[in-house]
Amino acid sequence: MQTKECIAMLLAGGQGSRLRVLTKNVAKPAVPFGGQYRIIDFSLSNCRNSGIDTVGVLTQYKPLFLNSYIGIGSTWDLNYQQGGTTILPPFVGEDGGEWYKGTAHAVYQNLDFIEQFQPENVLILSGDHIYKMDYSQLLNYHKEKNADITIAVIEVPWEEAGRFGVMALSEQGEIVEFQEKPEIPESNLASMGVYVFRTDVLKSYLTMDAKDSASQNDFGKNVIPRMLAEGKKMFAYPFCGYWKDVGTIESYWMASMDILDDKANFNIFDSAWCIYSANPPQPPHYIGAAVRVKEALISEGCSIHGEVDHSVIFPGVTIGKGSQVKGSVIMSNVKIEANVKIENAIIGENTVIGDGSLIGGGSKITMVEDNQKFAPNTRLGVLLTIKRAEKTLSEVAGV
Amino acid sequence: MQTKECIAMLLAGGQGSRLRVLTKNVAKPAVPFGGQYRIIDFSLSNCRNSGIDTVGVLTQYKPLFLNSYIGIGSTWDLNYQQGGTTILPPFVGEDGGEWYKGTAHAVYQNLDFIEQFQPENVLILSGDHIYKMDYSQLLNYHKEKNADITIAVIEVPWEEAGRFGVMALSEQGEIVEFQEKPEIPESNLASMGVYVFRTDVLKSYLTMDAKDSASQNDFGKNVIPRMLAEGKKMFAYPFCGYWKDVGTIESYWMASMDILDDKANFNIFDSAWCIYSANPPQPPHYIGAAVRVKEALISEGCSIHGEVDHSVIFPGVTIGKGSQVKGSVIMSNVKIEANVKIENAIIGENTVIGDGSLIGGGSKITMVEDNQKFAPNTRLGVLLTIKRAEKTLSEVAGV
Amino acid sequence: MTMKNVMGIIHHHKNEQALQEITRHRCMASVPYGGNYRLIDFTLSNMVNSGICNVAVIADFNIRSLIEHLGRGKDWGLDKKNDGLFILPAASTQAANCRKVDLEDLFRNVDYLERSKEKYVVLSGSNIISSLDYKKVLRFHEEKGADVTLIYQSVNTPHPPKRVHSEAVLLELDSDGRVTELLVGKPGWQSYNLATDMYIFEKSLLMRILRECLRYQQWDFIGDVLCKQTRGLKIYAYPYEGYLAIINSIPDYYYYHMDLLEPGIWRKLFYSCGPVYTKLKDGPSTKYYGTADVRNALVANGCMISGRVENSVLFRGVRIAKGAWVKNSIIMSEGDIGEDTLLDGVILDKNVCVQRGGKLTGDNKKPLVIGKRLVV
Amino acid sequence: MTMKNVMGIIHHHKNEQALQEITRHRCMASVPYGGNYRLIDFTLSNMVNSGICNVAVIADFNIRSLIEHLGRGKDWGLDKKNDGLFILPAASTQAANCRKVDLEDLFRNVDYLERSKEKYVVLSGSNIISSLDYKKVLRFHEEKGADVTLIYQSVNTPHPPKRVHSEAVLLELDSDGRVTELLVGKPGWQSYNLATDMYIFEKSLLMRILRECLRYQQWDFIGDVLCKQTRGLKIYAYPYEGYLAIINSIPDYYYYHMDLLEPGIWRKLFYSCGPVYTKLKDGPSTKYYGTADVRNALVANGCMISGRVENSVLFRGVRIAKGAWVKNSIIMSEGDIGEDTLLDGVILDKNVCVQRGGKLTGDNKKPLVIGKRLVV
Repeated sequence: MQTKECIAMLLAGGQGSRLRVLTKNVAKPAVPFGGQYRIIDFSLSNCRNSGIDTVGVLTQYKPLFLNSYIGIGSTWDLNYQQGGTTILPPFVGEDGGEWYKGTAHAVYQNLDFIEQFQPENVLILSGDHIYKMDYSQLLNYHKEKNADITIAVIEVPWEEAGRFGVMALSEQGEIVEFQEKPEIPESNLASMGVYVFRTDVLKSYLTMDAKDSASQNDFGKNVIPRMLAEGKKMFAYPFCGYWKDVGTIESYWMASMDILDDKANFNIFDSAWCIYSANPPQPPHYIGAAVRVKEALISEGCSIHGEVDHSVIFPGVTIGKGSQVKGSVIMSNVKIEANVKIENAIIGENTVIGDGSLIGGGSKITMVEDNQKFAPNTRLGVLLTIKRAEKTLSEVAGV
Repeated sequence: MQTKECIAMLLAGGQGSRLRVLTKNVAKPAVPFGGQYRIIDFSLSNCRNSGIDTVGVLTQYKPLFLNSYIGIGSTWDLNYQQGGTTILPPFVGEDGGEWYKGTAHAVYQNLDFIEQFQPENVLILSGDHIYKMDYSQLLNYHKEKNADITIAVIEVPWEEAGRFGVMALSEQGEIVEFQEKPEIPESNLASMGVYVFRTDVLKSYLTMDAKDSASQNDFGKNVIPRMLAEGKKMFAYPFCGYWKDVGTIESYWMASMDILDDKANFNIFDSAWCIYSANPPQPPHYIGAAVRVKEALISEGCSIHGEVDHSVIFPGVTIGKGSQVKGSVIMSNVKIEANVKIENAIIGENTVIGDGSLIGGGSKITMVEDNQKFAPNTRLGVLLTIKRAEKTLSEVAGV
Repeated sequence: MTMKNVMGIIHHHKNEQALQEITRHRCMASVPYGGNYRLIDFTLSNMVNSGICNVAVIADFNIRSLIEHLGRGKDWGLDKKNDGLFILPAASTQAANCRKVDLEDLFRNVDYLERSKEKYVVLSGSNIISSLDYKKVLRFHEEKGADVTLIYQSVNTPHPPKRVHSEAVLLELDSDGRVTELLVGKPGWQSYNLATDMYIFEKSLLMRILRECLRYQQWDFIGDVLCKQTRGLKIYAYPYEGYLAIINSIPDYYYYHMDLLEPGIWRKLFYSCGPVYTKLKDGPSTKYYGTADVRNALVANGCMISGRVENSVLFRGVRIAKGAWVKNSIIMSEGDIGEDTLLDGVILDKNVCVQRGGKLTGDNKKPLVIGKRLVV
Repeated sequence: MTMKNVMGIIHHHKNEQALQEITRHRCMASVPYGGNYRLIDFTLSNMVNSGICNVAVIADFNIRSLIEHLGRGKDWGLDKKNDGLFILPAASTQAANCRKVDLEDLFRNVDYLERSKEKYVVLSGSNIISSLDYKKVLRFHEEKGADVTLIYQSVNTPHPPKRVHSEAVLLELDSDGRVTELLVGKPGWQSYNLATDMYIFEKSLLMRILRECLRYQQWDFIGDVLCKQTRGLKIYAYPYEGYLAIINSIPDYYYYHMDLLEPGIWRKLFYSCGPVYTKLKDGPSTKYYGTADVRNALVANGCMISGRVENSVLFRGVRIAKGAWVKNSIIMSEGDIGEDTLLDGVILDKNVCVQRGGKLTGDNKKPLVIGKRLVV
């Protein structure tokens, strides 16, 4: 087998429990997003568009859908005879089996997979983020700097910095300090969870980490701080595009509104950086005669007879006469009957909303589960508050 | 999604520890067999040839190779948009993860997968056996008898019956008694590990079994005896073709010799029941000018300059001048230099055997591991004895 | 399971000039239709949805776009090792142009027919839009003990039919559904039985017919076989009641696009009989900007709409700028409609660019067709 | 990574009668060769192994077996959504038959060329067996700053060359490797530089050349462009030293099969430059029965051998019965050689059956060719 310059390990095992009902049946990377996509489509499309041809996808939590969705990677042109896409679930070896305990442990368990390709570098990715990034530029930077590890970083608002791993840099871009989710952040340069490691460095640190019974086996909490303490050559690669960790219902909703907003700088229509996805075949959507649709994404198979404004409509959705959908995300095959009003809501797949119902409204996000059936004239309250202007988020209650 | 008449669940998680070095790096179903194949090719080809279009493959032990080998099942034409081939590794759900404890437990963990297709019947298969069987005939028999479960059975020599689940039948073919690996078998009708269940019966018994903390969660040991005790309608379907559980080095070797033997009734050249497999591209093999090859299977990419007799030669093997290979199985890319004598041996992949070496001999099987490098004039002893005539097997020692 | 015993053959449309500009660079089978599709997708999907696993497509000239579209049949689930999808050549003689169903094309591929193991053959034209379940046709065929079963639609309108096919095959049936007469011509009355160019018969019968054709060098399935042997063969007709469109001309093409704007027809065609498969394409959903005003339109994925659209069909990736007004039109993939333009009654082939301020008008009877990649 | 910037074009062989019976029903590109392969597999595999991801194959007549063989390019790793494998039509004029490299074929597909994003084009014939690494050729091309780089082999034998190509392109080079003269003809001396019908150049140059060809209606790349512009263009020649076979006739075809029985050549061709990909086929390994006696043979999978085979190439699924004696022969797939037969110096096309007791002989210079599916 040929040796590879760089292979990617994509962490897709996370439950994403803060997305609550959205991850009831599927892992977070499999959550639908943006009308046509699943969250993981963005990382996999980035791999394809960056010229990476070997990707290991580490799955663990409710992988059934994700495993069949990914298959051998042909959706993203990542099907190659040597390399390509390989799903890496937890497994049993001669000495029994181990679940993936943390991000670093998951990769550690698959060092055999990595060794097959003898890559010079390993790219560690997370399947949880919405962004378009050319990893080959990151890799070039890494090689230029002759670094042991290069971490992609992005500036975040200071008040959010505490949710991330943040770092301080030297003038040369070398990482001199690293804090994982600090209470009082000393920097707003956040790690995007995208790392390139020199393979030998990765192997030795993962092996050390696995032997350390005190470790939580996490890249951000354990491996990177240890490397810093031991004086490895660590660089930060600044990324300035759009990037969002859609870890909560609010950030999910915000990112959905962002793709409708030309000012948000996240263009899914750029044919030079196509986002690939797989969807069942559906006919073109139909827009009725007395309808107003604006600032919206409408997908295949929809049949729209009402008003849609500032909303993302997934495939196969029906919106009946006299209904109004505003500031909402309507997932696949939802059936909205006549004279329904939906505002600032996320409606899960296959749910049916009866005539004359009122869902959501106000400056809050209403989240409705998959496969529900609401009788006519249902009134559905508000469950999460969001004050977008202030960019602060607070939770109230679940459905 | 359309409902299916019957889907298959293929148990491919077994370590097969009695195959020792053959399963050092791969699960038993992935062990190479018969020149071109892996053991699992036989069950998967049976599925394809029987018209089954939905197969769940349950993996657990060292699945890396097996998972990429199976992919989405296109090798066996089992790639379908609805159904097709799905790999089912152990996974983590909302309440944590569980390894597959026994055959029944493995299927129980994947009831969600089965339910997607709402099949009337579920076929349970094992990925460990060498046989060609039309499951559609088994299914027809099962439906004709209106059975809760139908078990495929085969007559085995009485002295081997104790290794299997054996059963006694009524005149109508109903199972009236079942013994799992009995010390004193009362029947020589052995279960082939091939079952068709009515789906509702399967679900209820697996659910019961999972709740029973005393159970080993095994079909043969627990589920079938319980069904019999509770008076379910259980039939046996008699199979009269070739069938072999290649669970030991000796039975593996014997089955390899059987495919060379026209009298063994196992024809891999039958184009009406093709056994599918995937192999890397190789050129046709080359047979040198002063060579004698007989009673042998020779695969692509081989370069044969010595004598081959009663042997199975896998792809990419080189046999040097003056060498003799008899009664042996030589796996992929083995390099046998000049003037080597090999008799009654199994040589693992990529091993190199230096000039003038002597491997095996006598009425015993010598097993050589993958990736070894033997210096010229190595003498390699005998590790397992086999007296084929008497059909009794005894182990002596491992390498 | 019985459908495993049926193979499909999609024969090619002899008159490659039928759709003028639109068929100049592609064959009829690969003419874009309905926003997402090529004409052949409908027949091919019906076959696949009915359980047929072995389909041959006979193609002749301008085959490139068809090969690119079909590939090995992956998107139809036909990318199998033994069965699957086969693209076969037509007979090379040019004289055949007038035959509606040219058996010489089948004879050219007689080795493929011999090699195929199926008992039955479904034969269909490539220019038919329908959602037919061949399982039902096969059951009918077996129940009637027919030699040949034609699929027909009973046309019975109080007002004159919306589109009349000038070269139609019309049937007279007895009370059992057996064909007593086949006529080729223009239907002159409001109630008639329209044959659809879809047939089922046993392969052994086809082989016998091919041998006879060879002997007499008469290769027209309708004229030389069915019309002449109406008594000799047991020809039955299966009544198909779903949506039906047969595309033979630009007015047909235009008319049957406007038909899709009836929500009832849209639902009947796309959701009554399994999905219509086509070559999968990537791209985002369609974006409606603040100034968009779209009414009564069928819109494929990947469009970006800022202008006004009425009674129109937009294929993938069409861009409608602010101030543009598109009505009663069909715009194929990647059409780029500039600002302050007016389009009424036009058909734009793929990649047409209408520059700022452009005005293009045609009408129902004679829509204006603009060829591929033109800038106007 | 730089090879992502190179596209491949495999042009088609104009003389479809070159291999007589063997090319009657298939084009040169899909002629079976070497037990497992079609001729095109070698060039296509070299391209893929060099890292080229976008390959167009220009094909004309008898395209069916080629389409069946290539499909969407899956077995070559070319089944990708954007790039991958494209089968393109040749220019339809028949007058072109005499052009070795017909630029009109390329011009016919100028829209495909424009759409492709690659900077460089590798152009190759479809009848060349080699194991060439185009990465090295590209490096050479860039280092020399060449406009066009030809691939050539320096032939220098003490005894007369084994096979002489009557219509060869011969090169005169200066010390830097630049071509000073191109000659078309039969080499008359024992030491010469044989051009191979493989080229690399920038796409922008190709487009310029195509525009000029269009103006003057002169479309022969060698005669009208390279020969005339030997001074105007910087034409360099890259020395290829691996195994080379160019197949233009039945004697070539026979000769270069016998060549493969040299173990050194077998290893050089198949193992020096990445695997040779072909359409994957199922079937068991080859079985040698007790009475088999095989010496100096190349044998594909799935054969069943009970007889005697010497100095021969057996394709897939050939059956040699007891008492048969096959020597100096080429037997294509599914050949069935009955008991007590003798074959010497023959080429059997696919599925030929030689009945019990049959005797067929040809010779080195004029092997006997038996057409597909015949029973003799």
